[in-house]
Amino acid sequence: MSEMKSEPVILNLGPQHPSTHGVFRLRVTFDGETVVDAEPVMGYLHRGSEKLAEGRSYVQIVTLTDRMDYTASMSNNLAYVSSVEKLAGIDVPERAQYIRVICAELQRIASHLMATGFLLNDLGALATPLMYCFRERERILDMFEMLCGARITLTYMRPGGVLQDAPAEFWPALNTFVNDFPGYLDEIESLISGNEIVLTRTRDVGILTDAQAINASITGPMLRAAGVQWDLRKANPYEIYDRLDFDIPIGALGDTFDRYMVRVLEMRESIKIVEQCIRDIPQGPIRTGTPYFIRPPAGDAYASVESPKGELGFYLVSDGGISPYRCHVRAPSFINITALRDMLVGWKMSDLIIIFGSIDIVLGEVDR
Amino acid sequence: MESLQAGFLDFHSVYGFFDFFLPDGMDWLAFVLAGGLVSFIVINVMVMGTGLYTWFERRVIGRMQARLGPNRWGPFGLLQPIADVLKLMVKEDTVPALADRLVFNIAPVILLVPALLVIAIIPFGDDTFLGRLNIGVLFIIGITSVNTIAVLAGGWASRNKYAMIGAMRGVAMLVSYEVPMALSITGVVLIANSLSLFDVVAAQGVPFWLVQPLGFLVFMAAASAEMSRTPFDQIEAESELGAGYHTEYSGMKFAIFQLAEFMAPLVTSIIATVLFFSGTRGWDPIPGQIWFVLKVFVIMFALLWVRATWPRLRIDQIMAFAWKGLFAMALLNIFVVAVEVMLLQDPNTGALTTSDLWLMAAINWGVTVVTIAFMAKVFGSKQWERPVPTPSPLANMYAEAD
Amino acid sequence: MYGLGLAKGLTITMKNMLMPGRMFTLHQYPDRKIGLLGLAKLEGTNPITYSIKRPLMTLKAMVGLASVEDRMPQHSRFRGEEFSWYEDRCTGCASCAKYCPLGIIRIVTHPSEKAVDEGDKYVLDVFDIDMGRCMFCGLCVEACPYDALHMGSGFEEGKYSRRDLVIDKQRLNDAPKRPSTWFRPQIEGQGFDPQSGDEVDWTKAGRHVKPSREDQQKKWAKR
Amino acid sequence: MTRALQGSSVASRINESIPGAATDSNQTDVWVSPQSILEVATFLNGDDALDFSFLTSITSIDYIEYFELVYRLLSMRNNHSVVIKSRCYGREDLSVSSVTSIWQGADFQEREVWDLMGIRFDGHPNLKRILLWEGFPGHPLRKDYLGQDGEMQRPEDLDV
Repeated sequence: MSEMKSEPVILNLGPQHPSTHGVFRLRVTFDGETVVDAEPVMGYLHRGSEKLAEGRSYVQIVTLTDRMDYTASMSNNLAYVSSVEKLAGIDVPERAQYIRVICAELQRIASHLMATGFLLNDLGALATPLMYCFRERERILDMFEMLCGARITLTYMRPGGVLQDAPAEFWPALNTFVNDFPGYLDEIESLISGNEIVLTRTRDVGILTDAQAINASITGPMLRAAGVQWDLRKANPYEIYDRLDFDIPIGALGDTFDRYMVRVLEMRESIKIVEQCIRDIPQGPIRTGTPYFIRPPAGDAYASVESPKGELGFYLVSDGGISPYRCHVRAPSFINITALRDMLVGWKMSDLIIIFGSIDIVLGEVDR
Repeated sequence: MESLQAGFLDFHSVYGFFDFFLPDGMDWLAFVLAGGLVSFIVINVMVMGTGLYTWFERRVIGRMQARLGPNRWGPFGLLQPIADVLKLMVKEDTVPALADRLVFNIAPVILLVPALLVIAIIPFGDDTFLGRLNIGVLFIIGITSVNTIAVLAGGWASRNKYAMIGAMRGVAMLVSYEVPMALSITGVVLIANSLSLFDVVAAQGVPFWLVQPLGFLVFMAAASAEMSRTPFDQIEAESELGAGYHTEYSGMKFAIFQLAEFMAPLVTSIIATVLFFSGTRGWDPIPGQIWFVLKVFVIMFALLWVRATWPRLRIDQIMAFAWKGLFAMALLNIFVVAVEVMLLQDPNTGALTTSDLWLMAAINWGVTVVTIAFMAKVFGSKQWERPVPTPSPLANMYAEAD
Repeated sequence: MYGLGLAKGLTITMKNMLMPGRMFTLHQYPDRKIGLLGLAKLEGTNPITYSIKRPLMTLKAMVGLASVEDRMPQHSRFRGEEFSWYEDRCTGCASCAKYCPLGIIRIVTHPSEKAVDEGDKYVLDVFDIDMGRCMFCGLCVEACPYDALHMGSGFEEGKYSRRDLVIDKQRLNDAPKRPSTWFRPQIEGQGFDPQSGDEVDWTKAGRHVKPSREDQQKKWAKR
Repeated sequence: MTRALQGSSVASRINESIPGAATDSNQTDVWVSPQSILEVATFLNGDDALDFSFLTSITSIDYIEYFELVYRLLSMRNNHSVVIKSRCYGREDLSVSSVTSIWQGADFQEREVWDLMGIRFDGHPNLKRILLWEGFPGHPLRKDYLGQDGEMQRPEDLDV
């Protein structure tokens, strides 16, 4: 009805809104139900982590990284410590690398479960898929508790390895989880993937093409859903990923359903990786002797890992002191919302919610 | 007194009771007393029933979600609704500064009253609370449409954009779904050959959901839209609008909205039981009221089962579903039923025998299956197969140094 | 077939309702409602014997009012509140204060006049930990060279005032000594569980063996 | 494995196309003059062999006497990367050209650099503060930025 003239309505979605996944604000201009314009407003959770890092020693910064992407602390820890290791030239024992990979993949599963659950909650499924996802996530968090005594803010990795070896009861728990999880994932998938309402809502909604995704520096499941087969675990293998056998799932169209589906498939691949790690993990030390106050030589280093949200990189500049001269975080959540406006315009309000949900941002990482 | 023994308390017997004690010329007082007592009973039964229903829904959905549901207050958490009401009662009752106070205050009442009014005419036994209303079906269709006004009033008076959007969605949706709902009930009226709910129950030698399954499905879909529950809960859409049209409400007014909202499935189940599940009819020796409650229970369970499982549709998809899907199906149902009734009914009395109904059931099931398959074909015309993912040529992560 | 996915979803939720014993997402705390079967299992009998033995409890369980106390299950490495601190072992070196990312540990010492040769070089005057800002990263525990400071295992230390969250030396001393086994493999090796185990004496809780007087003399006095 | 291109070879490629743009290079990094950033970016994005279609990150470092902008570029098709750096001298009214027109991904990152480091990007479509609010005094990531004066309050000083 293009002849119908109506007055646009400006609506503030957030900072307190059930579906903004934190304190995020979208200034949206609606024409009826249709989005005409959208402007992301962020910074409500800005804590100045990069500035804080300039006043802390290299080990102390690990606690800051926990609080960036708080749904995937392990990946943040991993990205940060790899960067420090690159900067200071620290070797990591093999067993520590295996444990790191296990942790990172478990964290990926946990993060993707959360993303999937909340996406379905945004679709209006009254928390049932969310609860199923959280049920499985709980078990991963329990395993993290066995490793390091915390569930969310882990502070588990250190430059030169991991803090502590896994306790004896960790391995049986991990085995049970790895054996059970594909079954649970099947269950969650049969609740969601074939559901016609989900398909109607998500198919062809919020399409992001491959060229646009690359141009907007988008990484992670969003990029892969657009059909770009790019994963740092294969493209630039870190730790022991070059020894492992796994696939990089991609999507066909780059719509919201693809972004959901890529995450589900990635969880299955992660289970494969964890299985191989359990099989291959050697005995040995888990940490090289690094001093508490590391003094890397002057210079800079950038190391990135494939976090559940995308390419998470830490750029550290050292002046030879005990704390970095500059610490920059390439936060995937922050950069992934660059194309948000282009994806939203023209869709309905309900689509806005699910497109935004399918990007899977964490405000701790967006605002840092 | 006889009617009390026959099964239920109705207005006439209560009136007779008071009239017996009061002197002549005080009929008006007996009338007032009887009316007051009956409405007191209706309101209390419905509010208590709704409270129990909320407990039941939360427990069952909790189980379905691998949670426990309310379990702290009283045996199995049965006192939880009371705790909720107490909490809402002591909350501050806020009205937005720019709100239209009168409309804002009256909206919850407008939403609650129709649900209670419907109960007055439901045949729970041989008689209703209000007596035999010979246009019961019409009354139901008319009175349940009033909630559209309440939704609009609440949303508009709040001066809140979320509430306004919710209200606008609500009006569009509720008005649309009135049509398939009324049309699906028309099929019932055609077979029963009467607008009286008693005759509808009496005509159900075979429950009407067996006789006209298409009409039943349309009715259930339309009804769940009317009470704005998943997959049609666009009015509230808590992930989009916060709380939809009652975003700005708090305290007791919010409680009344919630009461009306949770009374809706109860009322819908009761109406569906009367119209499609043969009301109080059942097999002896179990009394009819028990059968009635059982049937209501089953329908309620089905509704909340759906609520716990499915996500929500988008507003334009909901509207399309109403006008392109349900409307067509309801019309087809009326057409088929009308032809069958015309051919099968007794020309003099207009009655249908049980064997006639079974014959109709057989035909209509065939029609239903064919129609739904056809609809699925039309609506699912976008084939669900997705293209095979092929890696984009813009990236090659295996590229090596040249 | 269109609509099949919807039906499949319904079966999943129904399955979860009928077989809820798999795993609940939530844990009831601090007490857990329990049915007759659970009670009997707890006692190690069958429900019939149990109901004859304890009819009142059976009745309560039947109407859903019986509950048993239950703790949150947590691993012994759980990093919790109420630090376990052993004054006998603390030298006042302030490593913990130095390593704390937030600087919430305050230590004031003065040189000891007596018993220097026994190792009592410094006397602690103040040892404050501001729990209101603590984030339980455990770096102080990791830093402690003498294993004097351990993470605690409590998790319900809510206070009404922020000032009450500053734990001083006295409170650290009085706190129950149930150290978390986080970064303390020697305690973990003993199979100690902070939830159910007894309090751990400072002599039992360390890798650091206190040197004997002779050793110390050998090491320091002849220098 | 992502191959880090030799800084010197990239620098010579840049200088072939835009004479005098690349001023210095080392093993992995190329320094270009701040005036030529947009031209260099256009060249690196458009060149078939280099094909830097993906901008990994933009950041900046305050070295007191100059600010260094760091552009981290990646070619997804050839799986190689390069780091372009640029030194901006001075502390007030710094500005370089925005590369948003070439890489959309620069949008928020340039805003972040402006917000926290105070380097303007000419030609940016919406250069506002992103993490802090409009009117925030100063740019916090600069080394000379002093936060709120006074020490952090301790709870015992608070009047709770």
